[in-house]
Amino acid sequence: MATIEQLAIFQITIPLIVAPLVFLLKNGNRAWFLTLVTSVAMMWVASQLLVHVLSVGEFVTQIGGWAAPWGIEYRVDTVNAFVLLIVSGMSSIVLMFARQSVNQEIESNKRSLFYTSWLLCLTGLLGVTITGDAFNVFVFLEISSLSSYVLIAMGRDRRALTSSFQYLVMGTIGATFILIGIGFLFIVTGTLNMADISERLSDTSQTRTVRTAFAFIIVGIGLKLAMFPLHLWLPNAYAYAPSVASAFLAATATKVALYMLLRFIYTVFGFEFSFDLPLSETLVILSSAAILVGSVVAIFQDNLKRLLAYSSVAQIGYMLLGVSLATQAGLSAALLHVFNHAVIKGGLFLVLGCFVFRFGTASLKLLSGKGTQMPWTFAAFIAGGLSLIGVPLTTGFVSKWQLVTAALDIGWWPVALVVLAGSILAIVYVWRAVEVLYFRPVSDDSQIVKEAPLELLLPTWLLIGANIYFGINTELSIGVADVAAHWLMTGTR
Amino acid sequence: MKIPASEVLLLLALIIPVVGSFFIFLCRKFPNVREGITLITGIALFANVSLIASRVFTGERPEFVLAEPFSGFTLSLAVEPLGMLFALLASFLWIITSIYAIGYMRGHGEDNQTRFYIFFACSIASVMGVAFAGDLLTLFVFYEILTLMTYPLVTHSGTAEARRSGRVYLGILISTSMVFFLLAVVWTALEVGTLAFSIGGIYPEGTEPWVLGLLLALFVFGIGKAAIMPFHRWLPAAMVAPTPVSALLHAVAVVKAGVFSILKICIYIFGASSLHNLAVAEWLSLLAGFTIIAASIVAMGKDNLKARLAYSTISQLSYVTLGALLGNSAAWTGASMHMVAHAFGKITLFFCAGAILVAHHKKNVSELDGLGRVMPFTMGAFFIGSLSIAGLPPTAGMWSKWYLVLGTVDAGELILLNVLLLSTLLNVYYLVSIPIRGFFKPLRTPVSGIKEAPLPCLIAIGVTTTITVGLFIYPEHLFQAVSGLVTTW
Amino acid sequence: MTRNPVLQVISKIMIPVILLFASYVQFHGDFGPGGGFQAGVLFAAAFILFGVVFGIESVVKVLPQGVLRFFIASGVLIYGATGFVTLYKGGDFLDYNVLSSHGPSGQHIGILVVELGVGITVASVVIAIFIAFAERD
Amino acid sequence: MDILSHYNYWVAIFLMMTGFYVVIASGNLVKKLIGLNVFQASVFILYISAGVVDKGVPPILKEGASILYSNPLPHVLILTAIVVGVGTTALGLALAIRIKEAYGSVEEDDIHAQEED
Repeated sequence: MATIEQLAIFQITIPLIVAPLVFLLKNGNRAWFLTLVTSVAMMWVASQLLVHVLSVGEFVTQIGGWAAPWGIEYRVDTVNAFVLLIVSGMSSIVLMFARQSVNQEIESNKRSLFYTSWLLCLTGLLGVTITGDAFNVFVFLEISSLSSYVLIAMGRDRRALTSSFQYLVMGTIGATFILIGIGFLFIVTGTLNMADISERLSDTSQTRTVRTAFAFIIVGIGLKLAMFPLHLWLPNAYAYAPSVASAFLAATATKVALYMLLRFIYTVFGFEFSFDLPLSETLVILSSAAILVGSVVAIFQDNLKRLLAYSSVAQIGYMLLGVSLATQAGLSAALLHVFNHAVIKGGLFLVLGCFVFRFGTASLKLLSGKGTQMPWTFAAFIAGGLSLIGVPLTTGFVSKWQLVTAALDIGWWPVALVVLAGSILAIVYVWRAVEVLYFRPVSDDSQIVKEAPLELLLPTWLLIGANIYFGINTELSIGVADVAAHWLMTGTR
Repeated sequence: MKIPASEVLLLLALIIPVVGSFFIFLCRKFPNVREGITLITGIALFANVSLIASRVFTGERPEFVLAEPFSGFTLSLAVEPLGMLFALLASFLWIITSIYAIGYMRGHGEDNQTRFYIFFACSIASVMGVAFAGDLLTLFVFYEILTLMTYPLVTHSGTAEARRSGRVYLGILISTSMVFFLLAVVWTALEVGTLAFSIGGIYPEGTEPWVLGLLLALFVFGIGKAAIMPFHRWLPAAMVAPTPVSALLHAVAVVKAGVFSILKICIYIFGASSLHNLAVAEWLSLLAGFTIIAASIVAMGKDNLKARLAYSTISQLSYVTLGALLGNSAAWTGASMHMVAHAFGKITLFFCAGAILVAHHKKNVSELDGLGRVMPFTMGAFFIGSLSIAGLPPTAGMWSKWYLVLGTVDAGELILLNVLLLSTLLNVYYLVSIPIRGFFKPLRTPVSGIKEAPLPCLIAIGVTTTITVGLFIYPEHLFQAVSGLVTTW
Repeated sequence: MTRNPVLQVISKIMIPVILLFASYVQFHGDFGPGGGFQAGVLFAAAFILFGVVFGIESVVKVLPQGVLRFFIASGVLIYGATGFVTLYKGGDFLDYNVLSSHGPSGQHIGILVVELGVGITVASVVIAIFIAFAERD
Repeated sequence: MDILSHYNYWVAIFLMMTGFYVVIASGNLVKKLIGLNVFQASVFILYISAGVVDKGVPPILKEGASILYSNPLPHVLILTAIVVGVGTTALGLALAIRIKEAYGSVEEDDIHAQEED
């Protein structure tokens, strides 16, 4: 039995080591299996870490036996253990779905490359989350980004290439901004360890250099996070990526970016420094705009994947809105929505994966009336859509409730109204799709199609079921989010 | 056999219809078995609800906590007399409507009947949830579920018109509830720290009047199902649904869920004393009065029979809203009784409209001249029903209107008193005139002999008409049930 | 590509020198400036020069795709395996001190092995990139 | 002149803006990548110049008690960043080639024009 410190190391090293092994495999199915096993193992590790931090408390583990300011340390606390579990859990569930979908969408000689990229992406995402070193964040971020560009570029449509390229340019600019910010922090403090930086900043804070660093880092993360108006790369990237890649990235990548944002705002720069700057005001405006604009644009999309992608832009707005409230309740709502949105969007993208599997397209026009041919898939779409709207007994409702409560608690009326108005827009775009899928006459009668295979339906319904389960029993989701928010605000459990 | 505890019965009220719908799904290939299951489910539910009622009216108050999604705020079931009355009403009329639906759906040759029965049963389950909701959060949750469960029924035919109406239906109901209702619920939760219904209201003394006023407005507008203007458009839109849906859901269950929620919030969240001191309550009751008159005037202009009935419903719902907002015991008694009286009256009218549609394919009022001679039974029932809606003897509607009028007098609202009286006149003009035309005007296209709707339809019409008259002659039980409530207010 | 004898002769002389220098940078990394990254690129440079002068197919003959793939993966595996060995020996991940009874010499061993892994991967990746680009018409 | 005392920043900013401009203004995907490289290089320079210690010598361990070394850490970091940059460039170029094969052009305008049909 490994110690908990070793488990924390395994979180990164095992996928990193398995990646080249998968790379050497020729057979796509074997590669898939190895990837799945690794991912599930990482989920187990993450759950162990979460249990440990919840019961015992945060802990630090060093790489190479070098203590903190010189070496890199991994620091596990409630916040990132929660995110680790989300990332590895979503990866595992989406991977269960992946085999058939990948076999259909990706040429056989590229499948093991696909899974290699997947594992590297997972490594990167987990690494960003677990590390306590600012520069290491950049490195892992780039690992995950580079591999996600590859994942996206493997889409069948040639537009996957251009959208991947666009993402690459934007993503690199974002990462470089983060690098500049970290550079300034290094110049000011002479250290790269987050805890150290934060300690040393408390003496020198509010100098122009620190503020510049802050601005660069926030904008850089904003790019990775698809914070409005830096979201332009996201819709295309999600729309043309292979189905499973869309589901994986939608459920994890932006969540990790949000975590990064929180980590820098709360741990590195500190609550007081960050919110002395007009951060709250900026975020509130941007995220409200994201909710409204993202939802409105989603209404006019003709491709279901793009529709969901724009909806993601709006949903990221909800998370940022929670952050902008600058209260513990708001922060908790944001963290809760990180989890809930991962479940919702992961589930919905898997639903689209089922449609794409049978019909080879996510275009709304070509799918008209097809809902009737795949009742279970369609039912999953409706259930997920309701959650997106925020109907009671779904996770979406729980998030909205917490967010509205947090906003009203400090008397931010208009914010609460924006959140609720977002639901109305969500009904419009979800229901537009539902109507086309169900009520429109089938566009092409010759194509009589069976329900998606069980191997695809099970993981889809697993996520959709989780949507409902966590909409009723919120002990885990709200519970952990509360503890994590408290930890971020006060630094104590 | 040991009779289970009331808590279990409470849970069963939600479970029975859902289980029923599951079996309906299993028997989708055998229409007769399927309809049999619908009926059995209906009877089982009514028996179950009656069993609860027999205990509740003797003073028991069962409660059941389903889940606790937010710390301190639960999803719970609890029974009080008003909800009990509503549950009895809905579960009883479900049986009747099922009988009617069998005749109608087959007579009219509708598609997708299995889907129809499944969602019908699920809607009833949500109605039970609304009726037995133990706190505001639960009420909200089941209110929303009810909207979603009735959506497939509204868009049943799947035509472009049905889709458009579905959009209006969902759009208005979900928008109002998600924005206003939810906001009010969350705000109340923050303000008070609890959402449980309690006699005399839950807002602490000294809550700012503007807060209370705003909350009341949010509740009244947020509960779009009560169809107060300007959020009434969904109700006429919902009339594209098959007639049994319009009859049970859009004359009884759904709309009553709306006014029931308002009534319950007025009684158990605000309480009489809060309402009395609120200027907003008065403005809102004036708005309800306006809705009564305006909807009646619109109804006069409608030639489509179901549309006319829909606007009549809008107007009648505002009776209840008005009574709820007046906040005195006569008005509350009237409002509660009106829920029941209007239910029987209006469902009769819808049954008749459906019967006319099935038997003669006529949808418009102007086509009904002389039809009384062909469908004497249906037209007779229509006459009784419209008397009840107008609030004239010998029907149940008279008693509820009586108490509502008393309520306006008690509250000193002369304008509203006049509104109620004027509304009676308008009702006579646009509803009672229909059977009169039917009996006395000459038939446009001659039809030989009597041609009524299928037998199940007639049975259903007979039952509801009888009860409408019966409640006039023997109002004691209803009154006792309601006044049992009143003493606890 | 043109078969220019002058280039061919000179590169035949240069390539061994480059390889030698690459090895020096590689294995001297734990004493002075250098290490896997630099050495890997130098190593690859030799192969790229070879490919440019003698044609890409000659490089592919020496390093077929399968072999290249194997090298790419094995470098990472060497690196990871070192980490796991140190874990197994009771230290932290990549804690070289436990590799030998005498701490600093453990550091030497560790760095040498890890840098070897890095060098192999960097060299083979750079060559693979070169081949991938050059092979397309 | 105080404004020139941190001339390394001016160089970095000049390069950064040049690179950024090229990324935005150029429609050619390969030129975009070059711009991106310049952009990244500016940050590398920023880091390395921050590691300079006045009168410091390259940080290679020598005999002697008090030799002033430059800070080696930025170099190490930037080495990693350069590798990342190489990876990005390689991937970007690979994508550019695939785009060329799919669309027959690496000019953004041409690609957009083809998408609109």
